[in-house]
Amino acid sequence: MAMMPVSTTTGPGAPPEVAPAPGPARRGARPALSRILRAVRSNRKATVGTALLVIFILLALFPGVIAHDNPSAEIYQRSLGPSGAHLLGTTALGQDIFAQAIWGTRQVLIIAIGVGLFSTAIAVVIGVAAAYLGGWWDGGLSLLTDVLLVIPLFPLLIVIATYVQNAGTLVLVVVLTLTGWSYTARQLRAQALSLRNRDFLEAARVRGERRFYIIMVEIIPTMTSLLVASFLTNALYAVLFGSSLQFIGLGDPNSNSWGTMLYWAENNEALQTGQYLWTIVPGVLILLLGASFALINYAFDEIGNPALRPVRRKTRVKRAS
Amino acid sequence: MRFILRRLGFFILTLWAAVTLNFFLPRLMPGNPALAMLAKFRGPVNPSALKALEVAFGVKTHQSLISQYVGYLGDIATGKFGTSLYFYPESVGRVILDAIPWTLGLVGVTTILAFLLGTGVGIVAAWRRGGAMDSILPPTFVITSAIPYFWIGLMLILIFSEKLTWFPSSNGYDVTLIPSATGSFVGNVLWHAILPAAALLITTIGTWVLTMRNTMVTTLAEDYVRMARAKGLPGRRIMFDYAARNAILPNLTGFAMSLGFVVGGAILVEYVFNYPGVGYMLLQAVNNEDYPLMQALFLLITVAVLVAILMADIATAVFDPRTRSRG
Amino acid sequence: MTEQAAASPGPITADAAAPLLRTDRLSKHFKIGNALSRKTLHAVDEVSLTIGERQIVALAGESGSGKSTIARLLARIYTPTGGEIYFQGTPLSHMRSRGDRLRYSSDAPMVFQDPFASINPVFRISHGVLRALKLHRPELSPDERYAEARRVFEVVGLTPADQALQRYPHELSGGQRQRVGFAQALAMRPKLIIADEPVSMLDVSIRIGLLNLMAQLRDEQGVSILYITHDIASARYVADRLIVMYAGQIAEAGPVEEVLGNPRHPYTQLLVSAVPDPRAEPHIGAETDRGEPPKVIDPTPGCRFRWRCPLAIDICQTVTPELAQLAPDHDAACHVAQSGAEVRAFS
Amino acid sequence: MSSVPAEASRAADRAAAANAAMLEVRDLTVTYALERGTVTAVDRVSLDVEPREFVGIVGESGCGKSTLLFAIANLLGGPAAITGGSVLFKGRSLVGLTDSQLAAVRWKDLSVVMQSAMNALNPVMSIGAQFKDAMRAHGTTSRQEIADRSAEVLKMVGIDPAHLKSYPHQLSGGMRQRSMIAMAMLFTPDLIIMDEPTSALDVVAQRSLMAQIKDLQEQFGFAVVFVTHDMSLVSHYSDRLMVMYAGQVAELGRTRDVFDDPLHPYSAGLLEAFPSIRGPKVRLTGIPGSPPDLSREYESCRFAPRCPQVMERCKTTPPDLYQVEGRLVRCLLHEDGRNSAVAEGAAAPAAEDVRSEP
Repeated sequence: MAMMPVSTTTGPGAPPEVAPAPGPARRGARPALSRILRAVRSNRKATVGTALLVIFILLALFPGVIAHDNPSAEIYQRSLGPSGAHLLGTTALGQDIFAQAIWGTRQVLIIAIGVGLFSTAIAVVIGVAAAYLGGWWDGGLSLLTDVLLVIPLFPLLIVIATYVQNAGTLVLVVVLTLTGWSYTARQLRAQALSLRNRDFLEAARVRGERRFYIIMVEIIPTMTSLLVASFLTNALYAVLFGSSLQFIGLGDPNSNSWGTMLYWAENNEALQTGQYLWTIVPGVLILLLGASFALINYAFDEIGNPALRPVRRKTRVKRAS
Repeated sequence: MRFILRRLGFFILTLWAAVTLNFFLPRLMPGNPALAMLAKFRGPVNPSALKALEVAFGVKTHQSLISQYVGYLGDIATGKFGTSLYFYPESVGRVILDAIPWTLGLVGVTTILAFLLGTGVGIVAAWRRGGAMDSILPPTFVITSAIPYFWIGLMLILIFSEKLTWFPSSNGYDVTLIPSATGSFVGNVLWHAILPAAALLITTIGTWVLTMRNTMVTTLAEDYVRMARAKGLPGRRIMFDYAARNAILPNLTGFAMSLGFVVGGAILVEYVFNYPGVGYMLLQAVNNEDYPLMQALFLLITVAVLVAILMADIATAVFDPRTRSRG
Repeated sequence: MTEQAAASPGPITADAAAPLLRTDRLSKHFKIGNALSRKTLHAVDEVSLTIGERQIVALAGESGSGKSTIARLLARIYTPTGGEIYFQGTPLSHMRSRGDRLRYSSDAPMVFQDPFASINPVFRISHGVLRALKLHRPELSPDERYAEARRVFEVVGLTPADQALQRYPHELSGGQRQRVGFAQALAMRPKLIIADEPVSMLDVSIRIGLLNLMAQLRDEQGVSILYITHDIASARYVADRLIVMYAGQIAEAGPVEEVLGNPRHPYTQLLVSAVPDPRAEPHIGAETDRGEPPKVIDPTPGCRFRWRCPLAIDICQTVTPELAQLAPDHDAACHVAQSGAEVRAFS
Repeated sequence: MSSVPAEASRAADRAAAANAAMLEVRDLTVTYALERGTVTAVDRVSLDVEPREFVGIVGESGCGKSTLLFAIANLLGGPAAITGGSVLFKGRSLVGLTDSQLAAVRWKDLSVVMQSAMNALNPVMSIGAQFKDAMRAHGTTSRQEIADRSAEVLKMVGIDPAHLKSYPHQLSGGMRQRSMIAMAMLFTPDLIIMDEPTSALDVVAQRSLMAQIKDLQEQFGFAVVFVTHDMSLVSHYSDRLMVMYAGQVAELGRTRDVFDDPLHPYSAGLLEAFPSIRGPKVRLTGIPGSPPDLSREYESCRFAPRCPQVMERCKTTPPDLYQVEGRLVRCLLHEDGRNSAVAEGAAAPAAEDVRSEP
């Protein structure tokens, strides 16, 4: 136990006096969940981000509780301003903007979480396999990753979505996943590569463990924080690029989501005709959801690397005596 | 040098992968869109337009897939992109050439500006650790990095064009003007570029500030920075020669790598502002089912990104002696 | 890339009482550089050594001398480029089935250098021992495995074992983690523990404790230990035999007191003279050696120590010296020493 | 007068050199502000260094020895800060000065050699460029002068001046460390602070580097404060030795005295931890256990849990530094030594003559 308190002094600028405590060895330990919860509460960015995300998840699960109107029904008087009946007014097509905004949460969130999960899964498999198997495997898989990484994604998405036509939720998840995994795969490979020659893996190998066991049990659990980061990065990417595709009309125009709302707003010249809320509201929602992923991600960076945390000058004693 | 050659080899490979994607995507998609499109155009369109489409897809009727593919590669290598359907009978090459300067001007300049500005701000924020700047900037830029590119464009239009009417909301220049090399025309172009440039700047700068700040913070904890302090070097010198120079190296590659993302944003910004550049052109091609143009533009953007990455690689090799000797 | 040495010309001693482990002209070369300039790094070159039963053999040398590569060859992390390893007379290259490999890995487990990197931080420290038992002694029930884990923890001095098994690596000090390493090895009922610089990253005050543990394992459990180290004073403290390596080859080998008390190879003399000893008078002369061991890339014949050796003669430039016996059980690879001349290069 | 004869001769020596000690560290305390609370890494350490003196500081990892060094040189960063005490260098206080105020003293009078030259040399600048910017920062602008001096110091440490053009990664470990020492010699300072400069090297390279340092010191007369975890390394080189444990001074005295007759059980244990390469083989025990948690306050001796000579009182009474025959030792065994307990902060034997007067 005595090792612990001292070792953490190996912060920034701390003299390298303590036996080198490699990063991951210090992190990824015991009660991961309670540790994460404590970290979230102690970091303001994480708190804000998590609160936002929780709200969005609730909205996606129970939109009807708040918004009673049918979001796609074009039954109201057109282009109304905000009122008691229509909190945010109506569209030029006669839909309730508030209902559309609330009900639109679901698709965006499904896309974000789906892409986050699936691309992280692909990234883990490819990144870790490349790093651990090495040799030709590494050459081939890294090349694939790098090629996909430098091909400009959005134009590629446009090309693909054009051929697909009216991409619905599932198609968007698939397309965004297939194009988006490479960035985090690269990071995961780098991490796995740094683990690869760590003695505890050699120890497992010398012990006689099979490769599959080593990858699944010994490597992947030590990369938890990077997996979370990968999920968040990909979710943010999915929110932004998914909405963008819908905005330029490559999504399903009948779907209920923020990007589609913006598409119709732009088609009906909402800005030029004074229906500002039609454009502002979905944009703000995309921004907030994206920000919640980005904030949590950044907070995780800070938690993992204390050097990045904000410093308050006041607490530092400049001189005593 | 060897390092650069290896990178060059990688880029040729990547380019080949992009071309191949271009060729196979329309065939491998469910329902074979290539054939569907051809069928759709066979009736009403005149024969030469059909031929353009065939070139775009690499479809030479009744050939095997392999020989079609080889023929397609040959066409691309020799720069035969065919004829645009939307701007018929202009050739695809001609149409693209018109669009390139606009994008190069707008996106090229703003991207470099965003990198320099963002990196600079990041350096100073990290250097003044604990200052007001360092406590406000990170959360701010985390949030700006989540703004959808196109939406910030829309908001700028709303505020500065609709409400304040300071700037125009669309086009590269006033359509009543005839393009010329006069001062008034150039001024008009700049005036039109301000809002789109601002939109790009706002959405991209955050990433640079944050990455630079974070690598800089890590670098500042390095022994050689402490050593520089021990040597009694002036602060400015430590900040630039010791900390920033080392911190910027990994970011150069990162900068190049994320150009792919920036290009995506630029497309949307051009679209929102009807800016006559490559991105706007790409979306027009998409909306008008001008496949030859779309495919050529996709390749063009890929090449542009690759060239930029290669330049960043060269810069890394110049600034980092370790890369040079490793190469 | 592996040329297994079934046909290698080494002297094959076919006696029934084969040593516990023997290597015959064991070599490991690494390809470095790229397609345009292929080079070969000779990490280990034609090393023949033996380890007997109940013996601690210290393998000493500076960084880059190839000592850790030998550890990894013996632990089968690397495959040899040339030569053969015989374990109880059986060549390792003949062990191909998973069963054979598992048996060898439990006969000759390894303890690693870095106590902070050699235990997976995610699991309780019982993980490694229990896995080892599960793999190598499948006949044990989970309860028996746990009891066995408790037993080996007690043997290495991690007490109370019940509590110790529940700890996470970050809760232990470096010395305690290194004991966990030995416990894992011990759980496999090994005949030989390959210990790669097990104390070099520990604080000086606790190193001795680990060295004493190694001696205890030899005396009470009857295991042999290959103790790889750069610290010849600790080698003297704990080992029975000492092998000194230089630039991928064995410079000198023999009983530890004999080698250190009467070093025949100039390099061994240099090493001995360089060890700081507060109890002895310092001897810093003008001849103080400033060299560093070479990286052995595409070597040409000749003694690899010749550039730093004050006694080098003509033959040293052209002929690589072979290890030869100079006194009973005391070998050195030095032309000068083998010519019968008095070697006093550094003192 | 509490001085013993040896003390008197020392004082005479010193009177010849200078009146006050060159470096006077008094009650220096360094605290790390961590999220879980504060850790006092250096706790009221006092130390005087005379001109031309070689002082060794030994202790285990985490004992605060490196933190002490960086606090003296005012190079702490991040969460660490000096929270008490003073550092006087040639009569000037260094604590609380800004980097620009310190610039005049740094390198010209006081230079630093760090543990790992690989990390302490800027990887993207050639060795020569790093020499040059140190010289230019202190007013040497003539190219010729810079080139000549750089070549000169590099030759002093036995490196071909052609290596001025080399980058750090192109040099071997020993050469990097030597060029760091060459850099520290640029202005022939009065004091060079060294933080385990040999710990990354093999024994042979280590020995030759130590010999080199001693050689240069004799030639140029700078003082050295040398931190190491390896007590035997400094045994033949240092004039005085300070043993640190858990952020505090455990023992401070002439090196020979400490080696021949360690007073603190910890010093004795450290000495016993090194097997010898000569002489009879004896069974050693080392010091079982690990160092204490420094985020806690202690109402006991910090070494008590590991101490073979622990007494009941040790568990309730934190020991002071006691003076025993010109040595300082923090152990209750020596509480009623020949000299009464000295006040904290009067660590240097010289200063005590006056201040510890009852």
